[in-house]
This record gives sequence, structure tokens and C-alpha cells, in this order.
Amino acid sequence: MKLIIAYIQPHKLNDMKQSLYRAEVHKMSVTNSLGCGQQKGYHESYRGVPMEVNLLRKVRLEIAVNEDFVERTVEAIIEGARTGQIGDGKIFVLDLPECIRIRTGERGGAAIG
Amino acid sequence: MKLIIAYIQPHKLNDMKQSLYRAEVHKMSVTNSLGCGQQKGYHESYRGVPMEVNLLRKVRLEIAVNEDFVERTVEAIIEGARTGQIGDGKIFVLDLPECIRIRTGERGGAAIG
Amino acid sequence: MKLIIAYIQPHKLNDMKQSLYRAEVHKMSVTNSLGCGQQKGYHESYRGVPMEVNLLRKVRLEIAVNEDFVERTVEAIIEGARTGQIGDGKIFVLDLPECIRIRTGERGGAAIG
Amino acid sequence: MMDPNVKVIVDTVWVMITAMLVFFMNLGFAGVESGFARAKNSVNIMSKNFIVFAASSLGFLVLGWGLMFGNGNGFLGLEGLFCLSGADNSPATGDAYQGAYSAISWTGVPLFAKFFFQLVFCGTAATIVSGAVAERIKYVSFIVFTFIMAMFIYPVVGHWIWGGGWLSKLGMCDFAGSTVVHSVGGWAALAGAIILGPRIGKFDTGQIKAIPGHNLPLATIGTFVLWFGWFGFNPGSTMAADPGAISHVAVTTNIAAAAAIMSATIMSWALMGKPDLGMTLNGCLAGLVAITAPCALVSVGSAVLIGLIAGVLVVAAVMGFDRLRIDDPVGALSVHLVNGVFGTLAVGLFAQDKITGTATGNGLFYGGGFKLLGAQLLAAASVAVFVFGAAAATWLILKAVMGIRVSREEELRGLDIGEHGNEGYAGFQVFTTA
Amino acid sequence: MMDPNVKVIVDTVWVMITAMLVFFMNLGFAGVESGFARAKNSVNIMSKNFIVFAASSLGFLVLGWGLMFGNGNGFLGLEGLFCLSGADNSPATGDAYQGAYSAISWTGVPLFAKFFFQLVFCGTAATIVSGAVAERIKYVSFIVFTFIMAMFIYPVVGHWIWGGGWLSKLGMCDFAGSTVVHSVGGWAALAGAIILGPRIGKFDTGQIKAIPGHNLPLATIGTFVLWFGWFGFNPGSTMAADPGAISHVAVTTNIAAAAAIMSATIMSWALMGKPDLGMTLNGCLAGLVAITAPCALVSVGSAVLIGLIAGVLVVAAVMGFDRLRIDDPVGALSVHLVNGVFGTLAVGLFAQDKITGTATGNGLFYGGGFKLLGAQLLAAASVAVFVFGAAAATWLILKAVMGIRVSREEELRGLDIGEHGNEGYAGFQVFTTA
Amino acid sequence: MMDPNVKVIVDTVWVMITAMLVFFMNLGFAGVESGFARAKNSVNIMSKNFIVFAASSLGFLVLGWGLMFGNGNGFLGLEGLFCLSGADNSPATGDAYQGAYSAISWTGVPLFAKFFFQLVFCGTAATIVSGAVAERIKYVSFIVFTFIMAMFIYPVVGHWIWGGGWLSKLGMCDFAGSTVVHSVGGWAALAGAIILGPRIGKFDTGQIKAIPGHNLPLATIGTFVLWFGWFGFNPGSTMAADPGAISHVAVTTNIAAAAAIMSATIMSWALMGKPDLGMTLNGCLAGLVAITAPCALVSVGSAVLIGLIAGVLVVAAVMGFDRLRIDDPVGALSVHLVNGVFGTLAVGLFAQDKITGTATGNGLFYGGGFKLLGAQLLAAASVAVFVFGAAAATWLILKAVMGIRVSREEELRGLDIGEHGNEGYAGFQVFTTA
Ligand SMILES: Nc1ncnc2c1ncn2[C@@H]1O[C@H](COP(=O)(O)OP(=O)(O)O)[C@@H](O)[C@H]1O
Ligand SMILES: Nc1ncnc2c1ncn2[C@@H]1O[C@H](COP(=O)(O)OP(=O)(O)O)[C@@H](O)[C@H]1O
Ligand SMILES: Nc1ncnc2c1ncn2[C@@H]1O[C@H](COP(=O)(O)OP(=O)(O)O)[C@@H](O)[C@H]1O
Repeated sequence: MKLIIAYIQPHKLNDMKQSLYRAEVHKMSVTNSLGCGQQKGYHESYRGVPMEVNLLRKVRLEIAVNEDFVERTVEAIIEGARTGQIGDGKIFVLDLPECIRIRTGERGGAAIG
Repeated sequence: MKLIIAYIQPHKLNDMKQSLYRAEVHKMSVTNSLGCGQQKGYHESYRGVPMEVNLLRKVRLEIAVNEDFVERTVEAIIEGARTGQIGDGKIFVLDLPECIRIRTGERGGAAIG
Repeated sequence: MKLIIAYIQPHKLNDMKQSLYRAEVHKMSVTNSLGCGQQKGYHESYRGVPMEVNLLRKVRLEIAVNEDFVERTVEAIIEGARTGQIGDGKIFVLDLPECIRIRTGERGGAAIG
Repeated sequence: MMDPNVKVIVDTVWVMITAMLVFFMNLGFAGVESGFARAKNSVNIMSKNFIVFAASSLGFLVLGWGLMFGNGNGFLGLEGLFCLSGADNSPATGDAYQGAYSAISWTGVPLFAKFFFQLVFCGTAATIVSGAVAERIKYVSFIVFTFIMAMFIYPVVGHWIWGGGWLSKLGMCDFAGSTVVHSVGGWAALAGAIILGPRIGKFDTGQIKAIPGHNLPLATIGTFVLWFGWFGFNPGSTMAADPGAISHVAVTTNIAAAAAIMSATIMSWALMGKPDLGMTLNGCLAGLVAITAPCALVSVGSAVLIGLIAGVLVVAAVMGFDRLRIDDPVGALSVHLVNGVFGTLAVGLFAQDKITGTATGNGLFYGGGFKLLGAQLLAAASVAVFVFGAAAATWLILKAVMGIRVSREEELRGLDIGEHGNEGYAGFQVFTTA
Repeated sequence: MMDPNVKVIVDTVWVMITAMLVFFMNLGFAGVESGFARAKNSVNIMSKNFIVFAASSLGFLVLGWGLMFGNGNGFLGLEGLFCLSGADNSPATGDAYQGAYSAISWTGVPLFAKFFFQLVFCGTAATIVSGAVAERIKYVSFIVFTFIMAMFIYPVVGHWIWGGGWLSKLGMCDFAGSTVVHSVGGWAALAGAIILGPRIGKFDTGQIKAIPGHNLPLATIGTFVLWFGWFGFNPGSTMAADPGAISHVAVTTNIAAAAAIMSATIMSWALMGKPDLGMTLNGCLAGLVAITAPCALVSVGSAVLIGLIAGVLVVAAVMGFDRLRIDDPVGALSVHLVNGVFGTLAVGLFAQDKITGTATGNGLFYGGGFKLLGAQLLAAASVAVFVFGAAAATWLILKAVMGIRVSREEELRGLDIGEHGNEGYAGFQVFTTA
Repeated sequence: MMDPNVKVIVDTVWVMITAMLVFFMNLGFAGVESGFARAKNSVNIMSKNFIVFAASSLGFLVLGWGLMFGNGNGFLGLEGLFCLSGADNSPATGDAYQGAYSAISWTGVPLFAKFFFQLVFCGTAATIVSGAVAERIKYVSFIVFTFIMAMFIYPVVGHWIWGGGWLSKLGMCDFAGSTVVHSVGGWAALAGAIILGPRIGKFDTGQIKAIPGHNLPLATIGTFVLWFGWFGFNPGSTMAADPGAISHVAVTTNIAAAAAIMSATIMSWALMGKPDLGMTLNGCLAGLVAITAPCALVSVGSAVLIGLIAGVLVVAAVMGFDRLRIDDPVGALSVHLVNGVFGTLAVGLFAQDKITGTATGNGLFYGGGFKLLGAQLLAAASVAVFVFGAAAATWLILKAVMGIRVSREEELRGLDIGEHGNEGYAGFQVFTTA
């Protein structure tokens, strides 16, 4: 199993949920996050003092899937989140040796979905 | 070492802290998260417009433990978080090759606790 | 590639950003988190009722780097976050088999930075 | 003698403006109560505090006013019961007055001005209940209870004391409503809080758990608004623009609040090690409630004393109700019930005859003996029995008929979603673990 | 006959205090509108609602007042157009008055008191627009539009109805401004909302999407403040401390709000399964807007009916505008436009001649036939044509000249950063996905 | 001549109601100051702004009033010093007055009305300090300082200008308190801000760091409330219901605020590229402070000019104090100190003799030469020396005795936890990195 972590632009979340549903990926966890990347951030001023904002609002996704779902999930994320502009984000794929469903105690692949 | 990630119902957090203490797991990190799973979410309407809320409030735990603590930690989480109803959540166990305590620079198992 | 997760004191975030920049680590993701560790928390009372606060505000960092950047990143984090006092935090290093840049579809080490 | 037309005009302006200030207190209650509650219940509390005045307005118009001020016996008004339908030749006063509402003919303003002023007081009594039953009561049941409050419970007590009823005949004196408004609201709230039981998690594990309010700045704003509104509540209760009286009342009202803020803050500082903002705010309200009955009947010095005592009482009461395992999320009981009763008795202790014109006889500390104090005690006791009884009966009937408490699941997820399908702070990350 | 000096004094005190209450409504609008919008636009909405009164103050002083009240023809004021520069011997009234502003010489207060009272009304009309165009309009364009509103659109209609213009001559009667203030604001808002188009995401996918407000407690606070301010708006419109009239108006105003709260809440409960707080709040405002024209012209019973209808109308209208794909984030159209028109017509239906002194003739339901109703209808229609036309033209010109809508990127990230470089809630974790 | 009783009544009603509005400004200050601060300090700021009026109420009653208005020499009141204990036959005025407080015998209202009105002004001066020392001062030290302010510093200056002291004898004129209230508060705040030093992180790295406020909607609400309250502050300072004067003052006050809002917004737009809401709000307050002294002494045209200048001054001052490395989290110095001084001088420039009755002689621009301006300058200077000196001494003594600044750890974690053990927004996810 794999644990897929993705950072995307907040306003792409809905599109991405759609594309994931189409890919039959129905389970995910979302947190909001601040990100610093290629996207250089922006300059503002507050009460006359210039301030550089380089931590931008992002949305972080965590999706645990079985091996055979990895590629389609990654593609679905790209499809939903991509704008072609700097700031689109990243996907990280980690190995997931174990997964347990709290309700039933099921383990492994069976517990993922 | 392992990194245990768990998603549970927010209102079970306190019970789970108790059960973890009983299992002598005293260190953890908690963030709040929105989750989409078996639990289908609910329908509401705002100013007359129906809206489907399928991202439900969850609490995300991260607990790094040594191998010998993995099972008891998982059991403690299940004990504390389980209600038997859909939405109870998931536990993900990742390999954790390295752990460092910032204060002392200690590494590995010694740094976990 | 490695995924570095670090929990630090919120007020050290700025120092740490500086030290990471000096180490030429420019990309990161930040979320806020509540942590429970050696730092025992504090006692307060609300409307006459004593309450024990043991989940303290922490900041969680996630930094994906190529192997050759791991050590300098860890050192930079320690340099920036360390006060020598309990509560300084932890660093966890995970293996990161795959990384994709959403914008370009690039994969692996090329996509990290 | 000044031109009577002018007097009617100025008195009406004064009564209307102060009534508006009292109306504004609804905002204050809404702020305090939702600020002291959790974010997940903020919409529900706002809804309750908002609709409560609408319900009171209708209920008091339809029947409440008639029961309270209609000519009748010592216990109830009987004439002109419904919708202000009784004969009335206001602003005529005294013997010149002919109509169904003689008990309030002492003030020379139009009937609608009298009604509007009394209505906002009725609304205050009803809204007090809201805080003590917060975070667990069913919205619909609360609305029904509010109608009962505005149409029966409040007006009956009001008739006893302000409507020419038996207590007023005994010389009991409640200038601006420590009893009529605040302890009436308080007793009804107590009945509700007991019958509903505590919020999940409050006393579960045997010991008392703190459930912090989600927005103390909002609670502070609310308290400021209440303090502001009280300058309508107390000085307005002259129902006439009497320069000496209104300025005296404004000063006693303010200084009692100030003294109570200080004593409550110091008290919580001493007992808890730190000055809890919630206690400072409750202290302010406690002082205001306590001075409500005596504001026009005591000296400024006495007002300071009354305030100091009120501040101490409220802190002790908040902690006491917890010990008694009675869950009052916002301290409504400690503020309105405890200090409503204290303020009523304070009249019996500190009153100085005719200090602003009202003839009360002197209180105990001014050589008046126990006469006045006795009447105040009797009033406090009989109101306690009647209101607590009537309210408890109402709550129990509602419980049997429609239920009064939301489901466990709903309470855990929050009443905002459960009762209203709304979120108070959409988009904000809020921990709903407690 | 009472001392004329005294009358001037008391009337001025009344006019000034009620005007202050109306000014305070700016806070109410700010609270409601930002509370119903998203956190990422809260600074922008606060800025708009704040600067709108500054712009109105300057615009109405420079030209608005003169166009509205200056002696002139049936359509425009022509004398003393600029900066109150006309001759004036206020507080002289009636025939004793000699000056450029005869239309408002019926009230015996100083010129500046008249100006201040009328100014706060002008500001209200301008601020109504703000809500309907929220979350997408360019700040600078909104400011320019506000000047146009305060200097031309509002005063022209005001002249027709309150400035001795052609509609007033036809016997049309709008006591406190359901048409002059609320439907004028509403028509201008409608033009803006249509020309701007909906917010991104509102109707994109074909069906209607809910975009929840970020701070319903704030919206509730705002509504309380508006309700409070309305006691200046309606009773103050007597512009004289007439005891009978002001107390009557206060009661009709309040009871209409109460009735509308109830009917809107029940309506949303029935239609959506749960009582939506937003609908309850809009219901309150709907009742207040609807009773604004008739408040001094109808009985308390009629006020209850008018309120009940208003509450139903507003819920239906909120859902209706969505169906029409007109995006009004805060319900400004449903409240001010729909109920402004309804309230205007309600005068033609429920009016009772001289019920508080104002001679209107009876409405349809009181045997007055269609005379009054006809005048009201004509007024509603002609105001619709003029204001919608003038506002639409203004919006289109602004669109061509400077653009009226922010960029897609800015709208997505929020106008707070884009237009002001500020965050409403710095440090708070807020999901900005929608 | 009108019935003297009636005059007393109407004047008292006016004084009391406007005093209530000024009291309400406490809410405004609390909103502005906490809104501009960080969430982690919101409880502490609310606590300070709340208790400050309680402390002022007690301090001004015990000694402040007597020092300020008691008959005495040019520098201090000496008669009836404590607790309003002096002889007094108010509302008798002029020669008919016999008592210890002759300096304020020009207004014909009861003693308690005078006291209440003056008390709320004293409270305002004390609360101004709160903002400039926010986010780092020890709660207890602030409370002690407040007592010193209310009992000594404020009353002494008050005596000089409003209590028949030496400055008033020189013909200095401060109609509603640009100097007595605002610059007194401002100088005390400056002393505090300097002696406390800047917040951690503000100037650490050599350059200036922005520390964004946590709740700009709350700050906006607060500013609206202050604007509203100013209609009590300035028009109320007539202390008599004089129709011409109160309506004139209301208009000058409002138009100055409007002009300042515009100039401050344009200024920040020009300098920072975007219209900063904080600057717009500060601009409003700057205009109000600047017009406070001249409101009844200048024409509407001059009021516009004064407002425009005030708006520019405040933006420049906010940036200037940063350059000077003086940390004022909410802009209290730029608003109250800078514009308090400017408003005082503006009288010397723009005054028109008897424009609303008050005899001041003309200002420089109206041919009055430097006489009035000189007196204003002297007043500004002497108040600066005395207040800054006295306040600095007080702060330094407090620093030595009990310390005035919280620990570094506490400041980093926030004063809410450290000083009060409370969280402002329990449950909300707030980044406390800054
Ligand atoms: N190496 C990394 N480690 C952690 N988070 C990252 C990393 N690179 C990117 N991110 C996250 O992804 C977001 C988008 O990255 P960015 O570089 O701006 O996009 P792009 O690669 O399309 O230019 C960042 O804001 C950050 O949250
Ligand atoms: N495959 C997954 N990937 C990421 N998060 C998941 C996954 N499955 C479940 N979760 C998280 O766990 C929570 C509970 O899952 P759910 O399926 O509702 O519980 P149950 O398995 O008991 O029905 C979800 O809301 C989500 O946050
Ligand atoms: N084993 C662990 N698993 C998860 N999070 C941890 C663990 N140990 C520490 N943390 C995180 O690091 C933070 C600091 O840990 P703490 O033990 O207080 O610091 P120190 O090790 O310097 O005493 C904790 O608040 C928690 O968020």
C-alpha cells in the first residue's frame, strides 16, 4: 500500500475531489497548510510597514491506497489540481506497510477502502 | 521505529488520550483535519440552497514509537477511538528510519520517548 | 529522497526559516499542530474550574529533500529551532520513494526542488 | 407648575429612548451567552437570543400586558386582558386616569409608550433563561417556553409587584426589577438547568470539567452593551424625566458596576491565581443586577457597598453551582438569580426614605427596622416558590410532550449543524473535540 | 399652546438622537454583510461599509441635499443647490418659513438638524448597494458609485416624494422611506448585481451552490443593531417629539419585525427542514423594511399582518433570486427591494387616515378605494424605472471607464489581499477553498 | 424666557443621554485595540479596556472630580475634594450658584448629572493609554496607572482648562477635549510606550516588522461605535439642549470624520499602493479627535479642512512613530496625541467668534491674530510637559516597584494565558508564530 500526500492550491480542491471520484477514489483526508515553494509569495504592507508573505495557503491531502490504485490516483490529482502555473503543488508517495480500520480491526488492503 | 498516523472522531480524542496514557504512550501530535470516507456526510441547506457536506471533522494523530510499542499503541488507539460505527477512522503505520530530538541532538530510539 | 517532518515551537518558525534559507532549502510546508511531549503542559483555571492543558501549540513542518540534502536540512532545523529547553521538538525522517511536480509532471529528484 | 403638555412630551421622549436602550440589551445577552459557549453552538445561541424577543413581543402584546397591568385582584390582572384592548385615557395620570390599566397610571405617557417600555423588560426576563439552558436545549422547546414566560409567568409576578398586586400592597419595593425581571428569569433558568441536566462532559468523570467559551472578545462586547443598556434599564424606570432621580440612578448604577468589577476581579485573582476575564464580566453584571432594585432608593455610598458584595457573591456562586453539579454555561444563575435576590434584600437593608422621591421607608441600616426588609424577604421567597414551580412544571410538560434536550450525537457535533444546519464560522478551523 | 422655544428644543433633541441611531445602522449593515460573506472578503466589505458613509456625507452636503429639498420643479430641487447655501430661517415653520428649502419647513428644527437627519437616511440608501455587489466589486468603482448615489440618484427620488415633487403632489405617502431609502437602494443594488454577474462558483456548474457566510454571530450582532437603529429610523421620521406618534410608531415597527421573524423562521423550517439563522435575520430586516412606509399610518394589527407577509416574502425572494441566477450574497435585494416595494403598497392597503395625525386617506382595506393604492403603485413603478435605469447606466459607464469587477485570481484569493493588502483574521486558520 | 424647570429637565435629559453615548465609547476602544492586536493578547486587552472604566469611576469619584472642579487656585481644586462632598445647590447656575464647584456652574443640571458627564470623559482619557501599551504591559501595573490617571493627572489638567484654572483664564478654549481628554491620554500613552519599549519582534532585526491585527472586522465595529459615541462626546459638551449648537456640532463632527476618512484612505493608497483598512479607521478617529476642540467654534467648511489635514497627519504619524522605533500597536499616539494637539491649535486658526454662541474671539485665519492661537499653543505645550512628565514618573516608579512588563516567555505565548489563564478563541486554530 502507499500513502499519497499532495499539496494543491486551495481553490482546486473541489475540482480534484471530482476527478478523484471519477477515478473511484472516495476516501481522503484534507488539512490546510501553508506552503513555501517556487511561487515566490507576495509583498503587502500593513499600516505602512512592508511585509513579505512567502507562506501561501495550500491544501494538504492524504490518501492511502493499494498499489494498483497509485497511478490512477496520482493522475486524478494532477488532472484536478493542475493549472500549469507555478504554485500548482506537489505529490509525495510513501510506502504504507500497514493500515487498520478502527471500526472492524481489519488490517491491510482490506482496510484501505 | 514506526510512525503511526490515526484519524479518529474528534469527540473521541479525550478517551483516546486516556487509553494511550494507560499504554504508557505519552507523546503525540494532534492536528485537526477534514475527512471523507465510508461515512457519507450529511445534507444541509444554507439560505435555501441544498449543500452536501462530505468532508467531516476528524482529528489526526501522529505518534512515533519504537517497534516494541507499535502493537500496544495501535490497540490503545482502537480501544479509545472505537464506537463500532462508521466514521471511527483509520490507523496508518509507516516505517520511521530516523528520529532526532532537537533539544539534545539524540537520534534513533532514544529520541522517540 | 526523504520526507522530513519536524515539530517545533511556534515562535521559532521565523528563525528556522532563516536557517533553512541559509542551507538553501527553500521549499517547505507548514501546518499548526498540538503536541504532547516531555513538556508537561500547564495548569489553568477557567471560571474557577482547574484545567490541565497538555496539548501545546506546535508548528509542524514537512520538507521533502534529496538524500544529499538530508543532513544539512536536519542541521538547519536544529540550528533554527533549538533553545535547549524542553519542548524544542522532534524531527522525523521518512523514506520518500516518489515525488511528482503537479505543474510539469516531472518525477523524482527533479521534482523536489 | 410646568406646562403639562411639555411634561408628557419630555417624559415620553425619555421613556422611549431608555426603552430602546433596554431593547439593545438583547444584543448584549446574545454576545455574552454565545461568547461563553462553544463555537459549535454559536448559531443556536444567537438564534435563541434573537427569536426570544420576537416571541416576547407577541406574547406580551397578546396577553402578558393585560395580566400584568390590567385592573384585577391581588394576583392577576383581569380587565383589558388581550392586545391592549382595555379602555385607557393615558397620558392622564392619577385620579384623572380612567381605564383598565390603573396600576401604571402614575406615569404620564401614552399607553403605547408604557407598553413598549414594559415589553422590553419582559423580553429581558425571557432572555435570561437562554444562557443557563444553552448548548443542549431543543430550539423549538425553548421557543415554546419563551411564550409561556412572556404570557404567564413573568406577568403574574409583575402584577404582584408592579401591577398593584399583593406584594406591592405590603410595601415591597423593586425599583427597576431585581426581582421582577432578574430573579424571575433566574428561577426559571434554574428549573431549566436542573431538568435538562448538565452538558455532556461537564461532570461526567465525577469531577468538574472546564468548558472554555469560544469567543471572549464577543462576550466582553456583549457585557459592555449590557452595561450601556442598563442606563436605560435603571434611570428609565423613573418613567419620567426627573432630573434629580435619573442622574442619581445613573451614578448609583455605574458605581455599583464598577465596585463589583473590582471585587469580582480581586476575588478570582485571589482564588484562582489569575484574574479570569469571565469573572470580571460576570462581576459587572452582578453589580448591575444587584443595584437594579435599590438604584433609586439608596445613596452612592451604599451603591458601592452593594456592588462590592455582588462581585464577591457572583464568583462564589459560579463555583458553588459547579459544586452542586448544576451546569450553567454562562453564569446566568450566579448573575441574575443570586444577585437578583441579593439586590431585592439590599433595598430592605440600605434604603433611605425618599432619597430620590420614592417613599419606601428606611431600610434596616437606616433605622427602618425589619418592616421593609420583611416585605422584601417575603417577596423574594414567594417569587421563588411560584416561578420555580411554574417553570419546572412547564419544563416537565414540554419534556413529556416534545422533549427538551437534543440527542447525544447532535450535542457532540454541535447544535448549529443539528438544529439549524448552519455553521457559525464556516471556513475556520475549529477543534470540536470538546 | 405650548412655548414654541420649548417645542424647538425638544423636537431638536428628538431629531438629533434618532438621527444618531440611524447613523449607528451603518455598523449593523457592516456586520450583516461581512458576516454573510467569506472571511477572505471581510476586510473589503468592512472597508466598503465604512467609507460609504463618508462618501455619502460629502456628496449629500455638496449637492444631494440641494437637489432633494431645494425649491424647484416637480422633478428636481433648483434653489440653494450647493452646500446648504440657500437662504433659510429655520426653525421657522409653515408660512413663517422663508428660504430655499420649503419642502421640509414642516418640521421646526434648525437647518443643520434637518440636514443631519436626512443625511443619515441618504447614507442608508447608499450602503444597501454594498451587500448585493459584495465579494467581487472593485473598491474604487464602488466608491465612485456611492458618490453618484448620494449626489444624484437618491436625492432625485427623494425630491419626488419628500421634496415636494410630483409624487408627493399625487398623494403618494412614504412615511419613513420604504421607497425613498430601501427600494431606491434595492433597485441600484439589483442593477449592480446583474451587471457584475455572480461570484465565481455560485452558479458555475449549472446548479446553485451555497457559499456559507463566515461569521453568523457577527451577522446576528449586525441585525440587532439594525433593529435598534430602526427605532431611530421610523419613530424619528416624525421629526418632532409627538408622544402619540412616536410611541405608536415604535410599537408598529417592533411588532412587524417580531411577526416577520416568526414567519420567516417557520417558512424556512418548513421549506428546508431546519430554521436557517440567515433567514431569521433576513426576516427581521424584511419586516422592518416593510413597516417603514406604513409605520405611522396603520394600526398595530395591520403591522402584525404586514410583518407576517414580509417574512414569507423574503424567504421566497432569497430562493427566487437564486433561481433567476442573480447572486446577492447577503439577501439585500430580498430585504430592501422586495419588501421596500411591498411596504410602499401596504400603505395603499392598510392605511387608516390620521391614525397618528398624518392625513393619507384610507387604504383599500379600510374603504379608501384604489386612490391611495394607485399613487403608491405609480410611485413604486416610476422609482423602479428611474433608479434601475440610472444605476444601470452608471454601472455600465464605470465598467467601460475603470472596470467594476476584480480579476479572477483576486476573487479566488480574496479581495482583502487583493484590494487592501490586509487579512481580516491574521493568524487564524481559515479554509479558503470556497 | 422659557420655564426654568423645563430647561433643567431638557438639559439633563440631553446631558445624560450624551453621557451614555460617551460611556459606550469604551466598547469602541476595546474593539479597535483588541482587533489591531494579536489573538493571543485579545483577552488581556479586553480586560484592560473593561476594568479601566471601573477604575476611573472609583478614582474620579473619590478624588478626581474634586481636584478638577473644586474651587481652588489656578492649578488645583481645593474645596469639596473627596467624593462630591462639597456644598452644592445645582442646578442653580451663575450667581445663583453657591457651592464648591463653581467652575461648572454654567450648566443648569443636577450635580450628579455633571459628575456622570465628566466621569465618562475621564474614562476616555484613561482608556487611550491602554492601546499604546498593549501586548506587553502587566495587567496589575496598568490598573494602578489608571487610578493615578483618573485621580491626579487628568483632573489637574482638567482644572487648568475646564475647572477655571490658569489656562482657561488665558482664554484658551478646548470645547470638547482635544487637549483635556485626547492629548492628555496621548502624552501618558507616549510615556508608557517609550518606557515599556517595543514588542518582541517589532524592531528586533533592525528594520520595522509588521505585526498584523487579528480581527479587523472587530476593529471596524469598534471604530463605528467610537464615531457613534462622538455624537455624545461633542454635541453633548454643550451640556445644554441648545438646538443651534448641538446640530451645528453634530454636522461639523461628522463631516470632519468623513473628510479624514477620505484623506487617510487616499494617502495610504498613494503611499502603500493599496487602501489599508487600518489607516481608514485611524483616519476616522483622527478627524474626530481633531474636530473635538473646534467642533462648536468653527464653520462646516473649516471642519472639512480640519478633517482632511487630520487624515493626512495620522498616516504620516503612524509611519513616523515606527521610524522613531516607538511601538504603538493600535496607532493611539497618531490618533489621540498628534491630532489632539492639532485640533487644539486648529481652534486658534479656524475659530469664528460666537459661531454657536461661545465667545472665543476669532482665530488667525479669521482676523483674530495670534491671541487665541498663542493661548492654544501655550496650553498644548504646558500640558505636554506636565502630563508627559507626570506619566513618565509614574511609569518609572511602577517599573521600580512592581515591574511593568511581562516576561519574554509570557509575551511570546501571549498575555491571555500568562496574565489571565484564558484563551480568547478557545478551539480555534490560530498560528501564534508571531
Ligand atoms: N520540497 C518540498 N517539501 C515540502 N513541501 C513542498 C515542497 N515543494 C513544494 N511543496 C509544497 O507544494 C507547494 C507548491 O510548490 P511550488 O514549488 O510553489 O509549486 P510548483 O512546483 O508548481 O512551482 C508549496 O507551497 C509547498 O506547500
Ligand atoms: N484511504 C484513506 N486515505 C486517507 N484517509 C482515510 C482513508 N480512509 C479513511 N480515512 C480517514 O478516516 C476517516 C474515517 O474513515 P471512514 O471510512 O469514515 O471510517 P470507517 O472506515 O470506520 O467507515 C475518514 O474521514 C478519513 O479522514
Ligand atoms: N513520539 C512522538 N510522536 C509524535 N510527536 C512527538 C513525539 N515526541 C515529540 N513529539 C512532538 O514534539 C513536541 C515536542 O516534544 P517534547 O518531548 O516536549 O520536546 P523535548 O523532546 O525537547 O522535551 C511535542 O509537543 C510533540 O508535538
